[in-house]
Amino acid sequence: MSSDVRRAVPVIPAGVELAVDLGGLKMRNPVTDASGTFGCGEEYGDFIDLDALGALTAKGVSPAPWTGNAAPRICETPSGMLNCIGLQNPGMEYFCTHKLPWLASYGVPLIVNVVGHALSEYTTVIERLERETRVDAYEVNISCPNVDAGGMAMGTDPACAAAVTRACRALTSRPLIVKLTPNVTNVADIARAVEAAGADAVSLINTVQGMAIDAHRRRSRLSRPVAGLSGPAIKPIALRMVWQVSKAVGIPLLGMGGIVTGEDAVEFLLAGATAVSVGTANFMNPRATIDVISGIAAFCADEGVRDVNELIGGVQC
Amino acid sequence: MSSDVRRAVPVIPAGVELAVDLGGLKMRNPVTDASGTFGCGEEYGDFIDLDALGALTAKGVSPAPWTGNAAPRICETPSGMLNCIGLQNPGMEYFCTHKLPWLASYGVPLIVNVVGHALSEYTTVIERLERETRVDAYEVNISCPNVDAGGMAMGTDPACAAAVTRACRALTSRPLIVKLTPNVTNVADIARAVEAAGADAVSLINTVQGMAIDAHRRRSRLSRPVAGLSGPAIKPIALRMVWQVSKAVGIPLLGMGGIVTGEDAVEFLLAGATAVSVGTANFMNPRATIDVISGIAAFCADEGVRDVNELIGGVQC
Amino acid sequence: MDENPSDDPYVCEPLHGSHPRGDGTDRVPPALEDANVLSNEPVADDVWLMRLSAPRTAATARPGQFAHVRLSQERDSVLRVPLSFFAATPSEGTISLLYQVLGASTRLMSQMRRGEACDLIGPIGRGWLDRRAPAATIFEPRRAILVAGGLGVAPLATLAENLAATGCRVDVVVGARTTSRIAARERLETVCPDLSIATDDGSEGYHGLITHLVSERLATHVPEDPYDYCAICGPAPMEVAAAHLVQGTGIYAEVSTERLMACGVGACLSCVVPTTRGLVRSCVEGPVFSVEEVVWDEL
Amino acid sequence: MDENPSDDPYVCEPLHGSHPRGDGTDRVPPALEDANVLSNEPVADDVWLMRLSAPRTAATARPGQFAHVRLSQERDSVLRVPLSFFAATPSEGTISLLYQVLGASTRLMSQMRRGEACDLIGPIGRGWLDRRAPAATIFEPRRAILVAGGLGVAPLATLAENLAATGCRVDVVVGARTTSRIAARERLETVCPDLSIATDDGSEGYHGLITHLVSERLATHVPEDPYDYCAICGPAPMEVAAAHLVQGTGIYAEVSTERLMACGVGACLSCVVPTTRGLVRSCVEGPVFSVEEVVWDEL
Ligand SMILES: Cc1cc2nc3c(=O)[nH]c(=O)nc-3n(C[C@H](O)[C@H](O)[C@H](O)COP(=O)(O)OP(=O)(O)OC[C@H]3O[C@@H](n4cnc5c(N)ncnc54)[C@H](O)[C@@H]3O)c2cc1C
Ligand SMILES: Cc1cc2nc3c(=O)[nH]c(=O)nc-3n(C[C@H](O)[C@H](O)[C@H](O)COP(=O)(O)OP(=O)(O)OC[C@H]3O[C@@H](n4cnc5c(N)ncnc54)[C@H](O)[C@@H]3O)c2cc1C
Ligand SMILES: Cc1cc2nc3c(=O)[nH]c(=O)nc-3n(C[C@H](O)[C@H](O)[C@H](O)COP(=O)(O)O)c2cc1C
Ligand SMILES: Cc1cc2nc3c(=O)[nH]c(=O)nc-3n(C[C@H](O)[C@H](O)[C@H](O)COP(=O)(O)O)c2cc1C
Ligand code: FES
Ligand code: FES
Repeated sequence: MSSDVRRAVPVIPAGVELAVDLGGLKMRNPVTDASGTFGCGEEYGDFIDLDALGALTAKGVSPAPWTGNAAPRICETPSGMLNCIGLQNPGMEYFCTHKLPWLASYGVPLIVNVVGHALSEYTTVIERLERETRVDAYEVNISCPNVDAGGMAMGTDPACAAAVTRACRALTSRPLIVKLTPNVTNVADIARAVEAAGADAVSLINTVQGMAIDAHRRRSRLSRPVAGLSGPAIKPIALRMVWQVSKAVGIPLLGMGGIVTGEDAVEFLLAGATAVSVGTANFMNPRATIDVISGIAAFCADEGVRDVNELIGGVQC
Repeated sequence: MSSDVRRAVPVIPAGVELAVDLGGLKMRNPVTDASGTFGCGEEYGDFIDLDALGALTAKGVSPAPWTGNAAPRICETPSGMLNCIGLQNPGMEYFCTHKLPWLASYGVPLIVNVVGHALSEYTTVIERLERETRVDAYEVNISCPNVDAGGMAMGTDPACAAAVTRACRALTSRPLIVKLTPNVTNVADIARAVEAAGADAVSLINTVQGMAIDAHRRRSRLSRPVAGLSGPAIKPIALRMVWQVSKAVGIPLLGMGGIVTGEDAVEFLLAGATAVSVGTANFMNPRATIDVISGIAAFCADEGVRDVNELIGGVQC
Repeated sequence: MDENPSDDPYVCEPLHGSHPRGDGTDRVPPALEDANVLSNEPVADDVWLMRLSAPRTAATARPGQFAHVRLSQERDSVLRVPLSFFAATPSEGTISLLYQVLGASTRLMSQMRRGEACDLIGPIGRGWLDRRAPAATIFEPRRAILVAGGLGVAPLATLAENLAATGCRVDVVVGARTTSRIAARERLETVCPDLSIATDDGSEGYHGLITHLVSERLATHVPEDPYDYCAICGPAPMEVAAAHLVQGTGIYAEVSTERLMACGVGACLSCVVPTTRGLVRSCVEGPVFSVEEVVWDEL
Repeated sequence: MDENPSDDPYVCEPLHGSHPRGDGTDRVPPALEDANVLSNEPVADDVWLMRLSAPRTAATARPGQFAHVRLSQERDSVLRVPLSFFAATPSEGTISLLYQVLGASTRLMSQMRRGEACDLIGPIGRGWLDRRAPAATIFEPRRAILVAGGLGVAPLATLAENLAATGCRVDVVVGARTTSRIAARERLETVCPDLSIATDDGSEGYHGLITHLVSERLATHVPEDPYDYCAICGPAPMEVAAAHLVQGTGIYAEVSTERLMACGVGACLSCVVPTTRGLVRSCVEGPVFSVEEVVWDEL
């Protein structure tokens, strides 16, 4: 590390092939950032070479601006954190006019995370983004537990998840990734439903619903009672769901939840993910995405894996 | 601590009332052990005075002996652990003839955890235990994710959970606690179903389904792919579910999941639990149950809470 | 949709402008730097002072900015700790952090010994008087009042010295639980020999709230030589009260806001502060804001 | 249901009998003890030796038993580390642990310094030759072969000394990755000057598997003065192979099994070993088992 202000780039031993295909999205390596933890990359561009990522995933974009929740919005928990940011974002127009032009100077494939309170909001965003050439793929977030959408998240019901997927699918031929919530009885059911509705890939897991209480003040530690748990604490849950979904569907998976190191990422690949997202780890280490790429590459070199695709789904159970 | 071989007893400041009523079960304080982490107390009797507990919860009892799963059965995860013990137990006859007599020399109220692969197995165990006077209450475990019961656990379906509850209810007038699984979309629905079916209390949460992979050996770290996550990592999930269920039902709750300190326990009481169970923390500290009782008492003394019942459900959200 | 960022209520680009890729900007971008503990000792009750070798940060840090410190490389430690620069000595390549042992992170910090390593992101955010910097004329206060509640003294000490060095007269008002908790007293007294002190327990100075002293100062300050600058840092309730006192007086007043921060670099929106421009990120837009732009009712 | 515990395939009471409440038993119950690090240093490659002050455990520990050590009081550290007694000196109140730096826990352990505290549960389990103790006659081996693979030497060193002290002739076979990895050589050589050594890299002794040396020893041992006892400790595959060699020879052979352990006191059933009596708890029923009772196919 050292007091080095260079933008970090991964170390990839010669002869290791890292490129993967995530439902039509060509990635030079299997690593992207987890939506909402990385902005649109601007700030992390001070620490890493964004073009070294397999893809850049932007934070959630809604039709109109969303203010998000009041403070406090985060708190630390054992090996994890809770957040109730509430998908604060400036809306699709601002995204198209301010963020996309900034990204024009980078070549990294762009996945745009799409959020909405209703089916029509998702389609509004996708319709608008279809006019932009800088966008390479969509990640449809049907799972955010932080925003009241008049009840449970859409991603908790297979029919509802399928409806959103179908509506988005009709509007685009770009790779369509649907992001699943872990707060369900049977994640494989939801995955099958979105596969049947035309998704090219699924990403999982979004945050796990959790709560933190300040015993002395007898209040939630956050501005809302229920918030989203992320970080290493949830890695076992995420790995389990990736494995379950990989048995249930044929489309590729983008796995995430608590990934900090290259070895963590390899575990997700072995469980069945084609690519991985790094979220909370960016807060621990602003170069985490790059370190994960280097770590996967080093693992492959050490274990004699020539092509990272050999690892996908390779766990024996 | 020191090299003290005395059996630890809690420190309770004068004037602090700790007694609670858990659906008819009178507990001198709100603390019991979490089933499966404490045997029937025999081994922990070397470290603590078992009679100081609010209740003693025995490990799961089935009609016939269960062998459980192969090794490895546990592994550590960030701030938690996974287990796939698989409810190994010697069956109800052995329990009645060997464990209950040993417990006769203690006065602590006894909660027996009941497990089964089918409705009839639960009722078989309860019928047998009804003949034993040493038993004070039942905790019906409809939620164990480690044992294949021909599919998902009974606790994931409200109708099925209600059926088990109703069948057990018909056989006993002792306090009937139903233990819920967290691996569901809507835990409040399940809680309402078991309340309607006659449960006197619900306990939650059982372990969260998780997985751990050894990247180098490309295998699950445990003998089964899916195991149960427990410990501090899951505390935010457990607190959230206790809070959600406390809003949904009128019967008292036995809260658990990652409790290590008295302050953790107070958080559960504030979220709506009437009593708490200490599980994984026993492995960290064999006197954890006693330390939690002392910690709750110290909290009450410090905050001017005369009766611990004042804390129950006291969180402001 | 209005496309002017400063009119957009929900996202505010740094006033310095967003930084185009790769080339020069008007800000010093934060960097990740390995740091080594040079010394770490208690200076007042449970207040500690840590000196670290971190040359790049030391060379670029300005008063009111902060470092985002990772104390442990273990994966159970998820959040960094934001700490203001108490001092930065570019010639020696060192920074100093003044901190109070409050919870797990600061307890761990107090256990670190000389020679141990950590890493930090720095320098981050806008410091004192940074907000006016891009304007055509540079604002140089002539008479300032600094209000430090508890550890609020950390980011103010260097500001006091820097102001004094430009010939500004600096009054400092300090509030603390008790006299033994007052940290950095010598540094403040060099600039302002006549510290105003309030203690909660009356062990020194005024027995009561610091805001009482502030209102006294504001009421009695000489009209022909009025305060033109006020800097406030302390616990949130104190900041609210002090801001209330100074608002409408015509004094240019700034406040350093304390927020829980995840990324510390502007990416996660965990640290937002309600301002007249909407909810803006305290880490990169702050931590110093003008008192006028904060919407105090929503804080 | 059969009510005889030793016939019950799923739960086995300790052979010493379950301990009635409060009154005396034939076992020393484990206790929680605060321990202090007296020294901690590398002794061979990444093998370290830690000496701890822990008087109660030191006074009661027997060879083959172990301590369940909590290295950190932080809540992210959920599992204790089981470590065999490498030595116990009741007169000084100290125990020694010989350990290999493998993962997070042992790495943390190697960073502990003199004066630091930890706590441990000890002594736990049945050591060498404990299984025959309740029998009417006490078994005293006359000629023993001890088989130590890697860190398997830890629980065997004291056993070797104790056997030698009773007049038993002790042969020791040691396997290691490389010569610099062989720990505790001096202690072993005092008892058995003619150590049999196998190294994976051929840097000393036989170039290959330790089991080759074991079968050689067994094949050539003098019929009129045969081995009557064998103690095995090492990596699982080595234990399986060694057990295979010794089974059916009439030698009473014991093995120390390594299992992942949560509670370490018999409550959680995480550590079970397949035996002819069913799956039994290694922590309290073992870690030492007779080779005959382990069901090696299921291990
Ligand atoms: C820009 C900035 C500069 C700061 N500079 C200093 C400084 O120079 N010296 C210093 O001692 N502290 C400073 N702080 C506060 C410091 O970051 C927290 O006190 C510290 O993180 C507490 O960590 P902990 O784990 O020890 O305590 P925790 O257990 O995390 O918290 C203890 C208590 O403090 C509250 N708290 C923790 N962090 C913050 C925070 N960031 N904002 C508001 N409340 C918080 C918690 O809610 C809790 O009530 C600064 C904070 C910010 C945002
Ligand atoms: C009764 C008993 C006595 C022991 N005595 C010693 C001793 O004297 N010296 C010594 O160095 N080690 C001993 N061990 C093993 C020691 O407990 C583990 O090596 C240690 O816990 C590893 O912890 P870690 O966090 O450093 O490594 P981890 O990261 O937890 O593990 C590193 C590797 O070792 C394996 N492993 C970890 N713990 C165990 C275990 N308990 N059994 C089998 N495999 C394991 C893991 O699966 C992993 O592959 C003993 C184990 C038992 C059960
Ligand atoms: C602060 C924060 C903000 C997040 N915002 C979003 C978001 O806008 N859209 C989304 O789909 N997921 C969001 N997530 C979820 C992450 O993308 C990711 O699914 C989750 O955090 C698990 O990964 P991790 O453990 O690596 O963080 C957010 C997570 C965090 C911590
Ligand atoms: C090793 C182990 C065994 C368990 N066995 C049982 C069991 O037999 N019956 C049951 O209802 N729950 C069982 N549980 C779940 C616990 O009772 C408890 O619900 C869960 O561990 C969460 O609490 P904790 O985080 O405090 O451990 C077991 C948990 C562990 C860790
Ligand atoms: S801390 Fe992440 S945006 Fe400020
Ligand atoms: S480790 Fe718990 S029973 Fe052996």
